[in-house]
Amino acid sequence: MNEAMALTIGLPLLGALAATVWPRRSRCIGILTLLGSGASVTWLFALVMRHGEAWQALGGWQTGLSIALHADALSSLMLMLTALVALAVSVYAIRYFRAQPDTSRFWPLWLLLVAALNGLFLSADLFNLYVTLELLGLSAVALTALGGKRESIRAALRYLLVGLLGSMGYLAGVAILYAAFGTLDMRQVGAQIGVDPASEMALLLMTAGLLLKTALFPLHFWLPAAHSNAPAPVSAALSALVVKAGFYLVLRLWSEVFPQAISAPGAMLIGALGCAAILWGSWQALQAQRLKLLAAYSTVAQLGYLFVGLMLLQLTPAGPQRELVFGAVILMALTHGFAKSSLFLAIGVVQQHAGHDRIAQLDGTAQRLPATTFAIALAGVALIGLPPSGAFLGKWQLLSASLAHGQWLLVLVMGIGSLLAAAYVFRVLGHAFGNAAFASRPVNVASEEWPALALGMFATLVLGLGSGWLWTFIEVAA
Amino acid sequence: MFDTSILYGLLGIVLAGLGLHAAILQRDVLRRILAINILGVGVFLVFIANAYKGPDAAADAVPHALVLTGIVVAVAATALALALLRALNAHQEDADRE
Amino acid sequence: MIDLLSAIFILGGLFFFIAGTLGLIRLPDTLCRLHAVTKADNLGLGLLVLGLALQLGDLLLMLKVLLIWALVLAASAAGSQLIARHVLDERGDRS
Amino acid sequence: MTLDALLILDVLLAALLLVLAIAALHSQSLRQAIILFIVFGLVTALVWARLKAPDVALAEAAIGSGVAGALLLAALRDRRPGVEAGSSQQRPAWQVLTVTYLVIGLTLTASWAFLYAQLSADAPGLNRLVQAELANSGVANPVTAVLLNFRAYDTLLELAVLFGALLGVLALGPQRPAPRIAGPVVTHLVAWLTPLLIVTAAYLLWVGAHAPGGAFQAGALLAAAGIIVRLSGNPHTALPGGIWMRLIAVGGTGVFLLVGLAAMGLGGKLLQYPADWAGTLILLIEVFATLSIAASLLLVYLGGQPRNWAARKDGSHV
Repeated sequence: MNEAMALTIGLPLLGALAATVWPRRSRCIGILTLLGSGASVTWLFALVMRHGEAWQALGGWQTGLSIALHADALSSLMLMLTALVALAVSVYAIRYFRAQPDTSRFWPLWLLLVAALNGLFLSADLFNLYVTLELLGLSAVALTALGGKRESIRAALRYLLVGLLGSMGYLAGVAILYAAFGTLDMRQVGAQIGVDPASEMALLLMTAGLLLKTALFPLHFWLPAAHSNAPAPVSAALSALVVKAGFYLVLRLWSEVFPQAISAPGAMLIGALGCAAILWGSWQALQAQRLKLLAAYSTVAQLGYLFVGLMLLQLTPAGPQRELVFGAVILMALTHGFAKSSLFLAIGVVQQHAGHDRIAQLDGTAQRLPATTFAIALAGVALIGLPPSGAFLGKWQLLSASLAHGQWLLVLVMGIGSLLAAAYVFRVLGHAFGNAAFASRPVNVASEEWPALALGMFATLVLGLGSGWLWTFIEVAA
Repeated sequence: MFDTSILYGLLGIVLAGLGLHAAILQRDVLRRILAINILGVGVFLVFIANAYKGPDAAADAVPHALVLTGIVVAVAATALALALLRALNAHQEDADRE
Repeated sequence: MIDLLSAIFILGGLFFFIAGTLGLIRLPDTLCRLHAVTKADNLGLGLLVLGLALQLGDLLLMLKVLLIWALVLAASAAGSQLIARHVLDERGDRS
Repeated sequence: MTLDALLILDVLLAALLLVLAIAALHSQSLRQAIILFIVFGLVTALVWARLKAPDVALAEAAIGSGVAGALLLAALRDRRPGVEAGSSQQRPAWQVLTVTYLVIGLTLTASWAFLYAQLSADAPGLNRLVQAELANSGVANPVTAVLLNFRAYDTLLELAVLFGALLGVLALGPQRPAPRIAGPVVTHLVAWLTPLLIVTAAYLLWVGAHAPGGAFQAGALLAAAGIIVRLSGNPHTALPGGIWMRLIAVGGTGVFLLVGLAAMGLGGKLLQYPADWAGTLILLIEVFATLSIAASLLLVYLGGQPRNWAARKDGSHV
């Protein structure tokens, strides 16, 4: 168990260093270390499945003095999502970043980003989480700027400043918690949290900081520019994984550290912001003229569902009902991770072949890039929440939980959100299947097209059909 | 009751507030970077003030180590921000020349 | 006796610092200000260091404190030379 | 010194820090703002010293005020003179008022929460544990023990953060041109200051095991030596080219991680040093960390990729 956790973080970090020292081997090093860390994630996953939650204090010192790592159902699922998306994105990136200065710049930063994500999902120490957040933030910013265009650098700079403000808010919360409770260990802090000024202020500061990083409406203002101006593989990772890391941390803190300190109005506020995000994000996606901007606004909307789920989770008392909602939130997060990375990679393929990503001028894409168009359709099914995607079951559970709480408004918002999502997805597909102005021969570059397709398949088929197993896993590992 | 920890802790919170205020309202990127750094010093001051246990007792070493880490992280982030700003200015100059 | 001596040195040092600060605020142009500030650095800090060194009672520590003085002296000399050169350059540009 | 005299010092320091922060944030000229920020950093270092945090004080003076100040001044020089983007535009009054009230409210509630934490909760902190295990940590300075043993994993990731920032800066383009050659006075000053800085850095690194100091302070001093050499107009920064430079840049994180993994391979947990070897291993890690930190800070100061960064062994470029 120790080894699996350590290798999950250590291998990509080691890979980042090696890829820096030997830039001409960076691609090879990158793929090998990601395969290695993927294998150790699988190992960890199997261990969690067999033995349940795992916990270890690093360095062999007692908990409190040293930093603890832990793995449970939530973190091992997020790790699995990261490993699979990272592999698919890497295969795509081999061709995308094939020119020389780009190759040796991309791989070390990309491996560092994966190491940061893995570290974040495994850490059980409040200050260590701050360091992983910063590692994640800085590598994400540097990757965003790799586009080199003025727009990507401007977006990266803004992303960096916003991210720094967010992590400072988080750190201020940690400072107050340490002053009040004298420890940084999640469990030890969680055991002492109560309804007192220090706990509530820390909750406020940490949540606000993380919401800024997770881009919950109205703190999403930086996201569309950053996600739509980054290089395609980076956009995929940002939308699928990096904002999810912020959400994961909010979910983790709310359900394990602060449950005593959260009041019902606080939870309602988060839910209301989630609703606003669904409506605003979907509407903006429908208005977008460029594919990448559409995908970025759709991320704003999809994050809204996750926070609505978080509210329902807070309102549901512990029991089997709560576990259903918990599973639904995770399922939504995973499905969106696969679907959105699939969508961004597919958009990248379209952009490279058409030379642009203006939606109105995409007629005939379906004839030239059939596999990629299919991937967009698969991702779209998951974003709308049609069966058999994972999002369908997730939304179903959230809807029934809303009904159980008598929250009719939520049902309405989710309904409108799904309709808007259907509208923007079909707008794209409508153009793609439109009559081509010129019909060139179909292009088939397997390593370019199959990553998007595989991720789309995962979102719609694997997660949809395998979701029953997901709930069992959560139950077993809890 | 009045003591040193409280004086400096409150000072840290006020500094953080000043930094936050300027980081939101300033328009110039370089000034925003300064503001975020001052916000950071404010947060560090809360840690170190809490670690101070009076003139005769040893101070708590853990927050000291945390703040050391924080200072290095802050300078790393500042360096990246300044490099991005430089790249942006270079693009701006190219655009102006055309 | 030693206490009295170091008190005199420290007060003297403080006097030069205050004079230097006043000069920095009141004097008309950069070169004059530079003059005032370097006086404060060299003499003020020198006296301060002397006064403090008498209190230390450890030869090694005294040497360390004196080394600080020497470093500040060198740095301020080089720094004010740079500032002065910058001022002269600017004047040259304008004329 | 009596308690009252200390109180006067405290109030003066606090007021000074507050005034400097406000002045740095709101001064008209950007140059003034940056210089005031550097002074703010130096006074902060005094506050750390006052609060019995000498390790932090050293790091603040060297990194938070020194290296960060050099970075900011270099950024200022990059700007075209006379252009202060955005400073002419004013935000609408309602925005300013809303943000001001929100921040004041947040500051007041945070103060209340801090007072509660300090007075009512009264947590003992982790120092008792640190002191109890200090003898087993391999070093005698508690801050070094926390940084390189008890919470070594934080420090490992912190080195990775610095490394990530370095990669980000290098990816943005070539380094700045060297400044023009400085006059003879500066050149001579640099010529005898540089060896002194290197000796001081080595001293800080060594002494970190039992007294204030350590890899970060030493690394910052070494970087400062490189920066002043560069500032004097010398195009060389004493960094080797090609793979050696890259090895130095990754060495700190790399050796740290390899030692941690090796410790695990010997049957312990990640970063669990064998008891007899702790002191030696910590020194080994610190030596490489110092070199990495110095190289990273210096490269970051240069503002981009040096020409010989990607050079191969035979000197050709990738």
